Amino acid sequence: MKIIDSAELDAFREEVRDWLADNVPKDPRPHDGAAMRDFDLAWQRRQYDGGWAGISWPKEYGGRGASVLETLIWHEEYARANGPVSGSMFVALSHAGPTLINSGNEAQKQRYLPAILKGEENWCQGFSEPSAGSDLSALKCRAVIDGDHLVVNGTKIWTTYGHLAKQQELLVRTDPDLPRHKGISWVICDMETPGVEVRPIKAMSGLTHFAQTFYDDVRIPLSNVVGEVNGGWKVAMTTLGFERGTGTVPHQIELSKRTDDMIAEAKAKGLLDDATGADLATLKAEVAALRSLTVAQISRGMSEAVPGAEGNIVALQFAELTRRVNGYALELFGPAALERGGHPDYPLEYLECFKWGIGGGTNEIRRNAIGERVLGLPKGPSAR
Amino acid sequence: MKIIDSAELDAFREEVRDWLADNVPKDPRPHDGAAMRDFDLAWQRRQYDGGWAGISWPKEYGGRGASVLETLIWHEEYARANGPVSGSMFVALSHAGPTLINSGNEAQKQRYLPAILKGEENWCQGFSEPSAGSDLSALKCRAVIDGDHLVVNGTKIWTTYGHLAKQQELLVRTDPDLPRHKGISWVICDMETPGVEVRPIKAMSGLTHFAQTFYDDVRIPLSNVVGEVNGGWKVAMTTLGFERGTGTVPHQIELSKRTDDMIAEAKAKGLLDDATGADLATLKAEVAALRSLTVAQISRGMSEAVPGAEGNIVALQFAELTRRVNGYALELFGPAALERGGHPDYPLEYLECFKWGIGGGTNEIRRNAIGERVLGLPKGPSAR
Amino acid sequence: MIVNLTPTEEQQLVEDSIRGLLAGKLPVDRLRESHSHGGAAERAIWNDLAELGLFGLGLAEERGGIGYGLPEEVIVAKALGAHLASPSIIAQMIAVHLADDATRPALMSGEARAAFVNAFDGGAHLIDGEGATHAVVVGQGGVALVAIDTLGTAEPVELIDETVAVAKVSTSASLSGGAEAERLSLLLATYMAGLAGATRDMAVEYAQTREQFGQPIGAFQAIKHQCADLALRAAGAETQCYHTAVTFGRGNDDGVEVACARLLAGEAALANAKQNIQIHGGMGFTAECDAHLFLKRSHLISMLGTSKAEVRKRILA
Amino acid sequence: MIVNLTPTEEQQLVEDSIRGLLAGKLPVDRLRESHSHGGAAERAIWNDLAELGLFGLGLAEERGGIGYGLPEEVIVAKALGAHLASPSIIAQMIAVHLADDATRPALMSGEARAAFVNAFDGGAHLIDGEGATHAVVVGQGGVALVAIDTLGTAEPVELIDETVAVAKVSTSASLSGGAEAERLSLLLATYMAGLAGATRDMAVEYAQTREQFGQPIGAFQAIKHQCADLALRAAGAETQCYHTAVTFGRGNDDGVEVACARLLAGEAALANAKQNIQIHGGMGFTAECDAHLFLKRSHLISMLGTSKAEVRKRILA
Repeated sequence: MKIIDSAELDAFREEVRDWLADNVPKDPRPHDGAAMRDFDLAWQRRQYDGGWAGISWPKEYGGRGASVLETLIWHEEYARANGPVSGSMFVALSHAGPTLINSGNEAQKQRYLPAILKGEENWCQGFSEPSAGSDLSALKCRAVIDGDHLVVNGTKIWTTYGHLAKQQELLVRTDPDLPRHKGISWVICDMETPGVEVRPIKAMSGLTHFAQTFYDDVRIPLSNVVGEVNGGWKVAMTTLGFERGTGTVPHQIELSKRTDDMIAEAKAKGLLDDATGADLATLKAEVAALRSLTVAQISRGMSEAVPGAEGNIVALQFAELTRRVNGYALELFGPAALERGGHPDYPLEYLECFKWGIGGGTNEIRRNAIGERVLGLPKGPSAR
Repeated sequence: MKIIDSAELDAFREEVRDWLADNVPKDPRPHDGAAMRDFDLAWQRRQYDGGWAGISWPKEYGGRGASVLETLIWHEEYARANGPVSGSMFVALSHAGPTLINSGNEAQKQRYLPAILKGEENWCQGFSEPSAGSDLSALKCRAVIDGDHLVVNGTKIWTTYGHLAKQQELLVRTDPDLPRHKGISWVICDMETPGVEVRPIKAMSGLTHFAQTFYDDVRIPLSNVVGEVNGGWKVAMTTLGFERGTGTVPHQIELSKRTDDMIAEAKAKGLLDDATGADLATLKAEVAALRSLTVAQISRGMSEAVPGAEGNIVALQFAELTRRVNGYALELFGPAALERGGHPDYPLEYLECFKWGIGGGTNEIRRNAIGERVLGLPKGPSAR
Repeated sequence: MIVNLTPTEEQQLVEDSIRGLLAGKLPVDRLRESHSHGGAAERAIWNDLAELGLFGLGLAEERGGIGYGLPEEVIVAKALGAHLASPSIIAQMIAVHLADDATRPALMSGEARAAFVNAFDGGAHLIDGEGATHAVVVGQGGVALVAIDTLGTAEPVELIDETVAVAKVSTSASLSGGAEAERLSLLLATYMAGLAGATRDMAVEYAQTREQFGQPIGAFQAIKHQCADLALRAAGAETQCYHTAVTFGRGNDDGVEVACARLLAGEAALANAKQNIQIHGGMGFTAECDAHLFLKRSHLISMLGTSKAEVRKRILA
Repeated sequence: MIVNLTPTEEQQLVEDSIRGLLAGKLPVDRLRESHSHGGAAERAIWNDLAELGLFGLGLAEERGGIGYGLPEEVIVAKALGAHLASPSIIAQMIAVHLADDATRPALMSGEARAAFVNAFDGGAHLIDGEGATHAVVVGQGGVALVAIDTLGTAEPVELIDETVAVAKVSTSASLSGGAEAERLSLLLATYMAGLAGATRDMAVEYAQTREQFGQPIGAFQAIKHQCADLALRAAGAETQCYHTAVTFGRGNDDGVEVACARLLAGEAALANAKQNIQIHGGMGFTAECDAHLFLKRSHLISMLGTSKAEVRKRILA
């Protein structure tokens, strides 16, 4: 437990701050659609040109190769400078790219990694299926080897920005006779391949963030398989983030700002009494806890290569707290806060935040993981 | 949905009220020990002499034979008159007695029922075991038939007032080779039988409410078996309360009074601000919900003979709410409220109320029951 | 006073007929089509509602009403909530109580139409106002019935709930409390109890049918216990609304009872709506699933009229 | 400013030595025997604690202290909480910071002894005061160190926590806020984080070993998810205390950070203690199981000094 101070880090922070001050887009980021995707790609390109793309990616693959501390500084300054969310670039930068770096062959790395960093191609994830939900090992999307191709049939759902992505990291079942966790392959699927059909799904906020994808005899070259055929589960499970827990820093700082803004607005509007004060103080304390939990997770990341299951504690705290904070704004500011289109658009922020705790691991799955993997409790009577 | 008004009921209410006004003990009820038991027995005798014992028991077994509405009126007036809790008479009046009426033979009824109503004998329950907990069907306490006796060996735990009771309703395993729910017998055990040893267990409040009982070659006449040998599960499961949900009325009224007293005290002490007001208003609303849920349960009891699983909703609301109300008093009234021995003794009331939600069905078991028996959700993957 | 909360045969008939009508004409999934929004589907059956006697159900016969009471009105309000019916139906049910002798017949027959105006500090929202001749203005101070043309110019605005049509208006109506304001508050509470019950039912049905890890998800305690909590909240809200309706004017402190009903039902509607979304997982987050509609409506109605802070103050009054 | 919350090697040594001492001399189960109550077991090892350097751990070397800082002090405070150590040890740790040059050496050596006085509206409680020469008086206004003979006559009283010896006293000490008052508040918060962590560990161990329906109860989601919530609350409280200790005096708003720590840790200690009792079922309700001791201590410490209402006000200050 200590403060880390160094002239080098201070200098790095200053460099980051200066660059961001000059480069963070002034225009608001579009909420969804192709305009949003184009915005994200352009911003990625700008970071690339500035030498900041892939902040934590190894240098040999075009990244900045920043240390955990530098990455943390980057994310802190990025959030303070109101840098846009990575959005439709998120999967490419934080999941598909790192997976390729860990498990891809050299040809795959050369083909796909530069295109990510330059903002030429974004990615989406094809893991979940309608009948499998949280249970990845039950996936049914089928791929049969035909010569030097895989032929894919099936469907994937909850694919974030699937309708806006160029590439997809796709899990398919290549051998249905093997046990559930075997017989799965991790494949790169170009979303423009014939037979791929994407149906956008509107979220309850009115925005369209995700899609269902249908595969009808989609032919994918075998050379697009990452790792071994039937070895996809291992590839998926060993995907290491290079960010060591720092990736959640922007969300945490954003939520902290939002809470402080709400308190300031309550004061300004004369809405702060003992009752709202008690509620707001509790929220602010929980936000402080989220900050401290995040710092603790990053601290572990400084010494441990593999991120521990404790990350589920941070994620759970964030998912539940963001709903409480955004929900409280509606209650606090009364009927006027129910109006759409304001700044902030309280209903939009509120409705959007339900995705935390559902996508990428429900709160229930996270509580299972905390119980089993952090606390060492036994698995449940059935599947888990 | 209607108000039930009748001159007969009004007259009955007046009769109850008058009798209670003249007869409810003025002395405070001792908190535990033999003094408490003797108090409970004496009060039972007084009710018997007044013609009020066994308010809802059938007349043929010495009860008052009151209708559901009359029973409700009795409980309402009883609570308003600050009538003492039935305490060490509870099992005899609300469980063992009704079971004997339903499933006992004539000799058993004649032997045991009058002794209950006259306050001569109180009962305890010997169902739970250290290794079985909530899972009654896993009970191990063994009974072997030897001539015209059962010979019992084993142990029972969480026996409320086991150290103060004269008779025990005891579940024993008479045939270990039958499936778990079979092979169990329901037996009347005189607590003074040689080989019965009782170890009182102190609760966290400092009071001694329950005990563990050890059975070492305890010989019980076969004539003490209620129902069939090996038919005890059925006997235990078909125990019908005659009170049709009215038995919880005193608790509900008591909690309502306590909440109103707390609000009045907060006002008197100048502790009512927007924050405490918000908390207290929420508690008062939840108390109102408990009242309404209780009324709904009793309303069902007016037309349905078998109490439904909805009783678990009332019990769960009570168990969780009583902890909140009693816990809030400690917070509201500050360090002075941590002192023992006052009137009310806030810590004692608070610590005692944890028994709700643990004894007689944990909150977890009740949520299972609501899910499965009220809502029709499937049983869990394993046993439950 | 002994209260029996089991519906009488007559009450059961009232419930069956409103539920029958709503099941046929206002199924929740109508709201997936925007042409049913803004109370359009309700306007199409306005005459049916009038013929069923909804407008004047609890009004005394000597005032031209059906002569039932609050218990029958809350039965209807709960069904309306379960079907996400336009709040204007509740407005109309209240309007007949507020109207003078000259106006009342037209409201009862459905010829005149009411809609809610939510008057708050800094503005006012007219809800589903198309075709309305009258506004039931609600705010902290109580309620008032005014002619629609007393409102300032209407400027459309989208609220969190896109299935209602809202316009910013202005009003100088002077609101008053009393029994009719309490009646309104209780009907809104029961509407929200209806929302809470509907999300409980949705969640339970999904938990019974949706399978994961080879089991219906309702077999898992995490989901089962959430469903139990949904049931607990819905039952508490509903029984409190019913109990208040039955005992209204019979010696209880009606203001306190109504305020308790309002607080419980508002919390139950919101909490159940959120939990229902969570139980539906990814599906619950989509616009295709009806779960979000209940969340949005819960926010809308819980902010109609008396604020939560004011409700809590009344409970301790 | 970058914060690393992983203990340094030296901090790990501090933690290991205090934990080693407490495991040997102050196991929680000592409190099953009343002769260990009232700080008796602690008094028996007072010299060991002094030799370990506990009294003056965070005091600058130039003032005669060990020269560590708040991070090391909170490591100790957390261990003390986990062992339900007498609050007097915390009082002594604070007393050395408050004492003047003349008094300090005797407090550091353990020759002089401190105990807490909780001063509240309407009274004051001296806690585990036997043998104390000084009182650390805490209340809404802050803290003060006074000689024990400045307190009015002591009248024994039993509090909710029967494992501490309490006497009603009176005091006219004038309390002051500032850095030392914040330090005290943070140590008490961390003590409570220690309580919360200990009940998490107790619950998890029980859930791993206790079987029902043929499974360890921790395999059931109802219990597993409760344990996850225990872990979440304990981690939030602990990391906030640690973060506050590390950053103290480095430009954050220390008052706000300490208040957040205090609120989080108080809630975590209480909520975890209750849940731990629930997870232990019937056993948890008995005096024989240690679960109740944590509940009682949580109530005691959460009411020591600043009230919850005041803590919340400071968070928004």
